[in-house]
Order: sequence, then structure tokens, then C-alpha cells
Amino acid sequence: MEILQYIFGGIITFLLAFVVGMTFGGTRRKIIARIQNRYGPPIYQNFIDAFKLFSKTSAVHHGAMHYMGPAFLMVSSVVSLMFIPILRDGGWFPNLNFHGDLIFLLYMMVFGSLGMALGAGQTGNPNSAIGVTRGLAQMVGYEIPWIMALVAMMIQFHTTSITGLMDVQLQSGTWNLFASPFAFVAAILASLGMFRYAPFNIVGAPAELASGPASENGGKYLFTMMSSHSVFAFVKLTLFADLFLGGAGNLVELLIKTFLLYMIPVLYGVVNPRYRTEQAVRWFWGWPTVFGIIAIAYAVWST
Amino acid sequence: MREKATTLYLGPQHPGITGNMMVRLKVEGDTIVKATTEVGYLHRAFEKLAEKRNWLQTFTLMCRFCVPEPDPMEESYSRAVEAIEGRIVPERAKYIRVMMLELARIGSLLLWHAGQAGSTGLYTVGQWTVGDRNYILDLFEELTGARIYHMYIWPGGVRRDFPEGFADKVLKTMDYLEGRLKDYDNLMFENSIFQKRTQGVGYVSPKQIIERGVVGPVLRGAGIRSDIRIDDPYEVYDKLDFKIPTETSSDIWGRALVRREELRQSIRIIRQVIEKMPEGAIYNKVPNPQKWTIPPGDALARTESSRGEIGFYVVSDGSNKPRRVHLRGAAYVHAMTLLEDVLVGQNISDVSTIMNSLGTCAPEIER
Amino acid sequence: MDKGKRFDTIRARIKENFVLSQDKIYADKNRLDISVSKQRTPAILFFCKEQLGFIHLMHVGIVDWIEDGTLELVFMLWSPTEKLRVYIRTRLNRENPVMENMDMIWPQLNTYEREFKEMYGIDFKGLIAAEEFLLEDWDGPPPMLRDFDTEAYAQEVFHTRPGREDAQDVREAIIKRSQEEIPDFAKKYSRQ
Amino acid sequence: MNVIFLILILFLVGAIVTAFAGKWSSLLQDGLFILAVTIPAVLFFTQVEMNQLVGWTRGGIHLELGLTPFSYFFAILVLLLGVASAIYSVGFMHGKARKSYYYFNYLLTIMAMLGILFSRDFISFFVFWEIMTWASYLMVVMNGTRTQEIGIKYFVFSAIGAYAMLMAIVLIHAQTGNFLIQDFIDTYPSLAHGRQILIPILLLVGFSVKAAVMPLHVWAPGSYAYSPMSFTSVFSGALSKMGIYGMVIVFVTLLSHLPEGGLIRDIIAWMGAMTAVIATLWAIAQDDARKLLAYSSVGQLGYIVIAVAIGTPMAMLAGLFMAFMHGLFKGALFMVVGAVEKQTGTTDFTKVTGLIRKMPWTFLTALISIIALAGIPPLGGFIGKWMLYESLILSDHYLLVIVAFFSSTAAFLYAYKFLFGFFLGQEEEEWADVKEAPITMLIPMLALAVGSILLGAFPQLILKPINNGLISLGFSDSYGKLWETSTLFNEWGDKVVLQPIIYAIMGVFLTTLAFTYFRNRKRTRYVSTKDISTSGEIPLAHENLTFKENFFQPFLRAVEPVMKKQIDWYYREFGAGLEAIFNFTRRIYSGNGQTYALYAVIFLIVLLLLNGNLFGQ
Amino acid sequence: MQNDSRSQKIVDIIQAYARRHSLWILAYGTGCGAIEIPSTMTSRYDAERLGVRGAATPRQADVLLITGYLTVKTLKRVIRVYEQMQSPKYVIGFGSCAINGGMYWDSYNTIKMLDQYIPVDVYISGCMPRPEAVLSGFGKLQDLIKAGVADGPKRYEENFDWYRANQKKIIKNWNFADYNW
Repeated sequence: MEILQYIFGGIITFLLAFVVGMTFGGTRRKIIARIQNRYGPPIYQNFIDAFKLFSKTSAVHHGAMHYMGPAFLMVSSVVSLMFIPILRDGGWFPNLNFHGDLIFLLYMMVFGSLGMALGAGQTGNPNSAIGVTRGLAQMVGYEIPWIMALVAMMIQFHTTSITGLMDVQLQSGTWNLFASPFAFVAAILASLGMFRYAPFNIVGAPAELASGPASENGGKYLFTMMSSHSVFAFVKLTLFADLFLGGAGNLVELLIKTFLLYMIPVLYGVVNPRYRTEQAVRWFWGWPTVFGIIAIAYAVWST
Repeated sequence: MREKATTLYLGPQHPGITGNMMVRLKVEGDTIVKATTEVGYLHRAFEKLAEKRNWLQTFTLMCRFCVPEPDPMEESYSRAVEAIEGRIVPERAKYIRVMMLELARIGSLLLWHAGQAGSTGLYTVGQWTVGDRNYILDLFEELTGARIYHMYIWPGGVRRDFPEGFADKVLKTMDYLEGRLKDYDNLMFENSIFQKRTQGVGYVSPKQIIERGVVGPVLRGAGIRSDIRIDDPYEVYDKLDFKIPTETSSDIWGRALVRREELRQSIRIIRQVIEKMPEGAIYNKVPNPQKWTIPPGDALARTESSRGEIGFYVVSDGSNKPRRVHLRGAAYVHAMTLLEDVLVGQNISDVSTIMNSLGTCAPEIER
Repeated sequence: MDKGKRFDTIRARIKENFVLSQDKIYADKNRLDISVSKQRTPAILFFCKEQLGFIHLMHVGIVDWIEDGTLELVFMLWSPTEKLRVYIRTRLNRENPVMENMDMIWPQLNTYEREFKEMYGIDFKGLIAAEEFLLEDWDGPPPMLRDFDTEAYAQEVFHTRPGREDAQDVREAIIKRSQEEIPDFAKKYSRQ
Repeated sequence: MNVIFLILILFLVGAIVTAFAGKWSSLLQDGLFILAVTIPAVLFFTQVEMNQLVGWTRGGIHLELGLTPFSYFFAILVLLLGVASAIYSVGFMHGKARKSYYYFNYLLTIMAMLGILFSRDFISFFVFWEIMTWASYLMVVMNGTRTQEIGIKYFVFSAIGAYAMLMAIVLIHAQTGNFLIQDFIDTYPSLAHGRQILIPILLLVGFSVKAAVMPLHVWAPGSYAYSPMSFTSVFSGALSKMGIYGMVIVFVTLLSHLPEGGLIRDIIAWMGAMTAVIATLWAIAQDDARKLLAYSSVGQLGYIVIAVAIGTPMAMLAGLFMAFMHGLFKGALFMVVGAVEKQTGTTDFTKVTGLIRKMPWTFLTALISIIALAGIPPLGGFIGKWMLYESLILSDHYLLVIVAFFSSTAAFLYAYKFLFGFFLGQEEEEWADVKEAPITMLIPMLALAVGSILLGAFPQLILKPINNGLISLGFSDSYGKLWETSTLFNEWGDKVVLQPIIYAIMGVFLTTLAFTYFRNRKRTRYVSTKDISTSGEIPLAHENLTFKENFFQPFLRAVEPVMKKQIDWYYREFGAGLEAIFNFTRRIYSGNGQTYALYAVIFLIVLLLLNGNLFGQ
Repeated sequence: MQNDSRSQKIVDIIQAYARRHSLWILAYGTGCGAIEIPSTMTSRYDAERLGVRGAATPRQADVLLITGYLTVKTLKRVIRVYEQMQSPKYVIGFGSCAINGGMYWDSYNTIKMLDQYIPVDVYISGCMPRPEAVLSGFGKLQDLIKAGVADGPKRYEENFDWYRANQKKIIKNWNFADYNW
């Protein structure tokens, strides 16, 4: 019975993440459009796009990995989702958050990149391969401040689990945003790279690589990738809310917190061009890493 | 035998290409080791078709030479025809022509803003400038009836006089644009990432630029003050006061600054033109086009477009059809040979940026 | 006139070194026309560029004088310092157009030569470039020669949409189709 | 006869018999070879008892052999890889020259490794160590390519290690009067302080060479890359772990008594970390699969060294578990390279491409092993990595976590390069008729890959022997604390439960795969890799559409200002130094008997000096 | 699902809705008409509010915009690109040149009738068509999708030999793989 509960809860969580992620994506398009003096698409446009991709009637494949790439991507986002507490008390989302900790989550979250990279490699498109090298390089870039922020939190609060970090905030009454501000800054700066919006949209840079790893994927593959990206956006936002903003007691709180967090990369991205790969990687090893080191020092000092 | 370097095709179907052409890039890692341009996707044989058309029918073909700004083509063709025939253009028409050319330059530079910013991923500027370009096109539409291909500057003058209140509208649009320029500066020229992406990239040595006969903002970006409007003045440019901006860095950034300043100078010129424009006739009427013959002779008319000089070499053999119309686009000389040289050693990320910066326009090569 | 004098000096300097078949000054149009044989063309171009300061090649025009059986090449040079033009004209035999490669003088001549080779069949000796330029898999004659009939070729090769060939007055066709009246403002443009 | 002797002698006899059997029949030789590995292996797992000592005394020197729980764990690794690789070798060496030479040295190496694990005294330890070194050296130079450079590097560094170890042994003998390891461990706390520092350091130098810790790793990339791939899987997978084996013993038994022990451990941990980073960066830059894996091995050994140097119970578990996992996946990966080399004749990424549809099983092995290498759940690699990070955080080594994590993430880059390089990308004409590897090569490869999967789900299979070994070394029983049924705990009470993870991953993966596969199944058609969106243009026949050259240039360009200078400097200086050493060794081995005699005298003098008043009594 | 016609109908309606409100156009400026595409996509006309947006590669795109004349050389690429697109896919012929050759009616290098070579769903007349015309062209395409008659791939499949013969008539060197349906 427990297993059924998990499966059922997992599906509900997935649907929630899918809907929220897609709506956020649509909102992003709307906001960008407004900044660009346009009316913009409706905020449910992403659903239409996704369903259109889903209902494409033909597809091509280049081999087994072509199928498995999007599947790996989905594994990364959905499994990460299932190990993150959505609400503080679980409620309708009885997921597996007591069964994994942050380090597990770190690996689970980077797994998608590698899996997608394999799928992109099978297509044999040179643009895909170049996009993959860029994506992996960028990943190594932003993982450094990100792990620093997480390690700082772990040291400061003596726990490596997300639920532990949420409990700490509940007990002390302050958000970790204030308890370890530098870690928050480092993590947010790293998140700019994770979201891959400008100036870090170097992987699928259209003017350079014609959408990079996704070049050969249309229809059902792109649908899977799009859903996975939406879910993953939700995962990242919820994780940030859990780690730094004390989690959420109910859905409204969750939506407000995640939306505010989502606006940081979105609004930063609208007004910036794209970095070159090595510039992006170096950017992450500049100030974000400095903040990460300060965060660790602060954590050591404060415990 | 398979080549060592990977082949990347930038174009013809590619978001980063500036027109329907192709650059065959051989890359090793992120670095381009060899670049070959391939053109011919747009060859419509204008010059061939002109053989069968009379002088005025040819005119409708010629303005479709390169699409971002058709007015310099109309101007060049008209001036070449006028030069062979010895037709006098009324003074007011000359002023209107200058205004049209400068408006076209503004429109084209706004489009360039979009291309240059979009190639680095800054789409917001592109959305703004292309949106604002519509205001210029509105002016065209009101004056000429068309947004893109106006066929307004034609041999003997211009086709239509100002509608009522048009001059004010032009001035108002210029005021609006001048206000918008600050926004573009904020987002584009003052953005450190844009600077990082462009400074020191796409360098062409001034020596090479002169050798290749490169013209326009690329030439001025290398520190050479050369502009047809001043060197070989046509219409009424010698009566107007404007500056020719130059930069010495000869990279994308330098060329961008040149173009940024040219936009401001164009606004200045338009204001002067509106101010100084005399009243009078606008058109020295040509005969019935079917019977309109032009005495034998040849002429080369050059016009400074936003991408550089555009030359029309027109030859008449005394009949009612041109013997030969031969076009020289701004990008004709450098789009292939220079681009192939400049791209070697550059990063893949910068190809599109460099092409935008050099003002590569495929139809000018192909015609 | 000052311009005329400067042209005279330029013509004199050219004449010191080269035998010209014909020359003419159009001082009002800022230009000096020089006709030379094709063998002398590279030398005189080089001389103008290096010695006289005509460093900018504005354009290379080509005209097919089918009546004379010649192809005329016009090299249009511009001196940014003198602000003057020199046109150097040379004629090639139309049946067997051969010329020396000159892209070492101006690199952009490479593009011009590739085009002339393809469009007019001029053989530039020593030109290094890809075979195809604008036309892909073209097996007809050089298309820009005046004796190539583009209309006939197009009719033969391409499907054309019916309704185009008779070049009828469109307005009449519209009237016939929809029983509309020609509006008054349009009547004056009508052919009747 | 004692079964331990029997095993060793069987190996020796097997080696000799196999070597000569080739004269009669190649098939017989293959069969004998496999028997020569499997029979002792079966004997080992069925007959050998724990802590059973055999000893004898000859000429005043007491020698002892026996099996401790700790060496039992390493013996599992050695024999597992030994058997797998032996079966693989039969396929790999089929039709190749010098098969007898290979088989002889192979068996000798396995025997020597087992001998090391059995040794309870320094003399037999050293003797087996040298046999192992020599046998593997002969393997390294077997191919004859770049023998001069690679072989001499390996030889010189092994010699450095051997001399250091020999010096330590002489010192030990001077202290204890016999060569028994246990005796020395017992007397160690009562030694003079200088000795207490010197002996472990000398021993560590000896072991570090085999474990390829920076700066003693210079030999490793070349030797791993240029020995036959079937042997390299043992070489990198098991043989290098002998260094770890020695190091753990030194750390646990000796350094824990030393006040400066913590410092030395930290230094070694940092050396391991630097090894991991630099070797990883170098692996990223490689274009040859063998070299890539060679550098990767050095880097992975770096993690293991970090873990065992930190030395908390959990770190020790992590290190030894990673050592075992490394044996599994790196063994499999080297076998993959061997298979590709056998089928295509080259291991150059820039040449081979698009083999996935030609060699699907090999690709599957590579995929699983790479996922294990990258430390991605749910495979076994993740468990090692998890324990490593947790133990580093819990033992306050914060910067080490960052460094280890950096190189672990950077490892994704070469991991991807490996898979992409051989198997993905364009399918080219020139590799159109490549066949899947023969079954004798596939089975061991797949078996090792299955091992990686198995250990991800049931790590207790190998954690239990590790724990037993650690208990025998004097650790507390960390097994019960850190490991309950399929749950990893750390001391803060955080946990990772493996079963749900595996179910979740498999469930989501299969669901999505089923969706992408069955959605529009009938209208989904296979198109060749030539039919890709090349911007509308039609590729010419000779044009290369697979992106291989300078694969990670943007990344390498990004690390350039930080690392390039140091790497360059390091390798230039080290290369120069090495050249000097080569020149020196060339002079040492001048072939002149008189010089050798001189060296012996010098060596003795040095020993006497060291033994004398230099460090005080 | 197959037998239940009502639910199938609902799915069809949703599909048609999604297809017509999410038209991704391929970023291929085949001719000079491409100059009005930026205007159409940007702030004043903003085609994105109708769900029209750019796609970088043919695999992702739904709509192939032939912006003006097609030379023989470009036609070859267009066919390749069209065949790489995933159905349902739509073609919009843009400007007079695509309809009947326009002013290049006697040129030796441009095709005169686009629908001889690939199935065209909507033609937009004009030289250039204004952005409003382009938007109305998209509107027309949406109507056709709603009515279920925008079945270019089907026509192409059924008359494949005819299309191929036409294509091969003017493309002399057919050096890319034939399309297997």
C-alpha cells in the first residue's frame, strides 16, 4: 500500500510541477514580451506548444540513445522532484524526501545533463555535440558555487538533508536566507547558470548552434524535453524555497515564493546578451565562488 | 578520406546567418580553422532581366537589389540615368531624396541594431529597434505608399510631394527616436557583457581593409574617414552639416560605435533637410517610358548606404532599354574574401556577430 | 579648371609609361577614360594603384557588345586623396575571352573574376577559386551573354502559372470576373 | 601442503605450463590459461581460512604467509578482475603475437598480487612486490610502442618506490630483529620519534608509486595506456590497489600512533585531491581512449587516496568501496577500449565514431560503467562518492569536499567524451563493417558492468568484507552504524535509502522510455545519421560531421588561466627532471659490472648511515 | 480509444486547437520577403500572441515560410528542409514571386510556381506582403487547420512521384538521399 501511495503521490506531484513549471514558463514569455514592448502570448501558451509537440504525427530516430536521452532527462527532473519536500508537512504530496539527502540530489540533478548529452550525441549533429561540450563546461562552472553554498549550509546546521534544513528554519524562526546570507547569494548566482537563461543560454544559442543538443529533436522528444525542463524549473525553485525561504506551508505560499525566486533569473536574463562559454565558466568562478568561500568561512565561524 | 576538422554549416537555413547564404566552417574545438563562403542562393539575374525591360521597368527591378534599405539603390540608378541623359533634378527633389536616404539609413541601422544585438543573444534590443523601425516605415508609407519597396526616388526627381503635415511628423518621429536611443545605449552599448563579446573580436587590420576595398562603417571603424557623402558629394550633402564618425579599434565594438553615431548624425541631417528644404517642383518629367530613349554613354553613380558605398554602373546604347546595368553592392567585395580570412581563428560563438558587424548582405553578391 | 589640370597631369604620367589606344577626359563628371589593350591592363592598373594613388577600385563593369564581337571590361578607380576617377577600359574578344588573373592587385578582383568567369565565360588565367560561384549544376551557356535567351529558357524549364503569358490588362480581367466597375480614379490610368 | 602455498604454486606452474603449451596448440593454451586462473580462484574462495598462518624459518629469517580479513577483501577484487580479465584476454589475444609471453606475465602478476596479500612478513612482501612490478613492467613494454619512454618511466618510479620500501624494511629489521609485520606494528609505538616518522614515510613513498599519487604518478598514464588493454584492466583495476592496500595498513597501524599522523594524512589527502583534479583535467584533454582512461584512473585513485588518508571509519569504508568499484568499472572500461581496439584497430576518438549500432553490447557496458564512474545513482559509484563527501564534511575537510566535487563534476566531461568518442556521432563508411566483439570478450565486460549495478542495489555484498577487514585492523564496527539494510547513514542521522531511489529511477526511466518509444511508433522511422539538419545544406562526401577535434576547448580555455600555467610548469619541470633521471639511469645501467658494484657499496653506506646516528636511537 | 469516436473527436478538437495556436516557423529567410518577418515577429505586430514563434531547425518547426522567390539552388535546400520537417507541417508561400514568379517571371534561375515542388497551404500575395497580410495569412492557415484541409504532407505523400519528378526536372544533381515515407 505504501508503494501505491508513493506512486499516486508521485503522479500528483509531477502534475503539479508540470503545471506550475509550464505556467511559469508562459509567464516568463509574457513578462519578456511586455519588457520588449509586445503584447505577448497567453500564459498558457506553453501548454499549447507542449500539446502540439505531443500530437505531432511523425518522428524520426537515429538509434536507441535518441530515445533514451529524453528519458534520462526526465529521470533527472522527476526523481529529483520526488526527493524534494514540496510542502513542509507533505500533505497531498507524499514524496520520498526522507529517503535522500542533498548530495544525492546534487548528483540526481546533474544526471539530466549527461543523459541528454548522450541522446544528443546519438543524433550525429555536430551542433548537438558542440552544445553538449558547452553545457557540460558550464555545468562544471556553476556547480562550484552551488556546492559551496550547500556545504556551507551543511556545516552551519549540521545536517545534509533538506528536511533537516527546513526544520532548522522552523525551529529558529528565521529563514536561512538571513541565517546564512552568503550561501544564499552564491546559490542564487549559481542558479542563473542552472536555469540557462541569458546570459548563460550558451547551450542552445540559436544564432550560434541552431538550438544545440535539441537540434534533431522534434515532436515527442521535444515534448518530453519541454516537460522535463518545466518540471526541473519547479524542482530548482522549490529546492531554493525549501533551503533558503523556509519551505512552504501551503500551495499559495509555495507559488509566491517560487515565483519570486523565478523572477531573479528571468529578469536578469531579459536585459543581457549571451556570454561566450569560457567567459560564462569564468564568471562562475569569480564572484559566485568568492561568495561561496565567504559562506563557508561564515558557516565555520558561526558554529 | 574524412577531413580532420568538423564541418559546420552556418546557413542557408540558420538563425545566425544574415541572409540566404552559407558559410562552411571547419572547426576544431571552438576555433574555426577554415571558412568558405558559398553564395548563389539568391541569384535572380537582375542584370540579365534588365536587357528586356525599358528604363523605367528596370527601375522597379533595381530597388530590389538588397532589401534592408532599397532607397540607395533607387537613388543610384536614378542618378546614373540622369547623369547619362543630363537630366536636371529640381532642388526640392534633391532635399527630399536626401531625407529619404537618411530615413532609409536610420531604418537599416535600426535593423542592424537588432541583428548585432540578436547575434549576441540580446533579443530585447532587437525587439525594440525593429518595433521602432516601423515608425520610419510609417513615414515611408505615408509619403510613398509602400513600406519596403518605395520606388519613390526615380529618374528626374521624386514621385510625390509631401502630404500635409508630413514634415512635422518626420520631426516628431525623430524626437521620439532620439529619446529611444538612450534605451538602446543602456541595454546594448553600456552592457559589460556586450562589450566583452565585441571588444577585440573580429579585428581586421586597416591595411587589409584598404586592400580589399571595404567601404562604409567597417572602413570608418578602422580609423579611415571616408564617406561618399563627403568625398564625392551628391544631391545636397555638401550643403549640410554632419560629422563622419570614426573609431580606431577596427573590431566589432568599434564598428558598432561608428554605426551608433551614424544613427545620430542621420537624425541631425534629417532635421537640417526639413529646415532648409525649398519649395518648388519635385519632378522633371520623363517622356512616355516606352519611347524614352537615352543617348549613348555610361555612368557610375555611387551612394553611401548604411553598409557602405553602392555603385550602379549603367550603360546606354541609345535605345529605350539599358544596355547594361551593373551593380556593386557594399558587401560585394568583402562578403566572401574578407569574411573567409577574418573568420579563421575566431570562436564559433562570434561568427554571426562578425557577419553582422561586417554588414554582409548576400543578395549584393548574387543579384 | 583645376580638375582638368589635375587630370592632365595624371594623363601625362600615364602616357609617359604606357601607349594608350584612346583617352578622354570628362572633367565635369570627375573622370578620365583610358582605353588600353588587355595585355597592358594589369600593368596600368598596378601603376594607377601604386604610383598615382588610385587605391580604391570602385567597380568593375562588364558590357557585352555583341555587335562588335567584344566584351568590354571597365575598371573604375577612385583616388581618395585626389577625389578623382579613372576608368580603364579594355576589350576582349567575345569568341575567346581570355585574360590574365589580376587578383593580386586588388583581392576583391577575385570575386569579380569568379563572377565574370561564370556569367560571361571569361577565362582568367591563374585564377584560384571554386568552380561554381552563383549557379549550381549549371550546364547551359554563360547566362549573362546577350545571346542567351532567359525567357525562352524559363519557359522551357519552369512551370509557369497560367494567366501570365498573354499579358492582358488585369483590370479588364477583373471586370470580366467579378462584374465590377473600374473606379473613376483608376480610369485615367487605364489603357483605353 | 597448505592451500595458500598450493594456490601460489598453481599459479606459478600454470604460468610455466601455459607459456610452453602454446608450442603445441593455441586452443590448449587458452584452456590451460583459464584453468590456471580459475582453479586457484575457486580454491581460494572454498579452501582458504581466515587468519591461518603458515610460516617457516630459513637461515634465521622467519617468513609467514596467511590471510587476514583485510587482505581477503583485496583478494576478492584481484581474483574477480583476474578471472574476468583472463577470460577476456583469451578473446583479446586471439591472433596476436607473443601470447605465451602475455599469459606467463599475466599469471605471474596475479600470483604476485595474491602473494602480497598473503604476506605476513616484509621479505615475502617485498619479493612479491618486486615480482609484481617486474611482471607488469614486462607487460608495459610488451607492445613495443614507445617502450623507451613509457617503460623507463615505469621502471624508474618503481625503482624509487622499491628502494624506499627496501630502506624502510632494513630500518625495520634493525629495530625489531625480524621481518614480521605484526612484530613491527607491535614495537612501533616504542620507536624513536625520528624513526617513527621516517619509516612510514618511506613505506608511503613505496605505496604511493603504485597508487599513482602526485607527484609520483608520472609513470601511470603511459603505462596504463600502452600495456595491452586486457592487462590494463587488471593493472589499473587491481594492481594499483596494492598501493592502497599498503597505504591503509600504514595509515591505520602506524600513523595513528604518531602525533604528526594527522598532518601527514592531511598532506597525503591533499596530494590525492590535487592528483584527482589535475589528472581529471588532463583526462579531459586526451584524444586517445587509452590515455583518457589512464588519466582517469590516476584521478579516481586520487579520490581513493583522499578517502583512506582522511581515515574516519566512514571515509575508510568509502575509500575501499570506491577502490572496489573502480576495479569493476575501470576494468570494464579498459575492456571496452580493448574490444574497440580489437575490432577497429585504433583507439583514437578522432578516428573511430558511431559504433553504437555496430557494437551495442560493448556500448551498454561502457554506458553502465561510465554512469558508475560518474557516481550517478543508483549505480555503485554513487555510494562511494556519497560516503566520501559525507565523511569529508563530517570530518571538517570543507575545501577537500569542494575540490573533490569539482573533479568529480569535471569527470563528467571525459566520461561523456569517452562514450561520444567511440559510440555516438556520425556513422561513417569506413567503420561500416565493424562487428561486435567476440563472446569471450563480451561476457567478462558485461559481468563487470552487472557487478556495478549489483553493488548499487546491494552494496552490503562488498561493504561487509570491507567492514570485517577494517575491524581486523582495529577499527570499530562501523558497518552496523553506517549501513542498515539498503540505507546509508551518516553520523548526523541523515540517510539515503537505496531501494526507493532505484525503484523511482527505474520507474520514471521506463515510463518515459516507453512513452517516447511507443508514441507514434508506426510513424517513427529510422533515419541515418547523415540525414540531420545541416542548416539545409547537403554535406559533401569527404566532410566530417562528427565533432571530435579539441572536444572540450571552451572548458579548457576557461581553466587555462587557472590551471594551464601550473600544469605546464609542473609537467615541463617534471619532464626536465625526468629526463635528467633517465639520463642518470642510463648511466647507472651502464652494463659495466664495476659500476654496479660501486652502486651497491654506495647503497650500503647510505643504509649504514641511516641506520647509524643520523636519526638518533 | 480507437473505437470511442466521441473521445477521439474531443482529442481531435484539442489537437487542432493546439496545432493552430502553436505555429513554429522555420528560421529560413529564403528570399527578400524575409525583411518583413522581423517586423511581424516584433513589437508592433507581435505574431507571438498568436502562438507563432521561430524554430531553429526543421525538426522542431511546423511552418515553412517561403519568403519570396526561390532560386534553383535554394529550392534544393528547401526540399531537403521540408522533408526533414515533422508532420503535420505547413507551407506558406509568401509574396508574388512564390505565386507566379513575380517580376522574375522570365528569369532563368528562379522557379515560378512553388506548388509544383512542395505542397503549399497558403499563399500571401504582395510585394512585399505587409505584416498585416502575413498575420492574416497565418489566420487563414489557422482556419484551414481548423477545417482539417491543411494536409500538405498527405498530398505530398500521395503525389510523391509527381512532386519528385517536378523537382528532379530542374535540380540536375540530386545528391541527397531520397525520402522514405
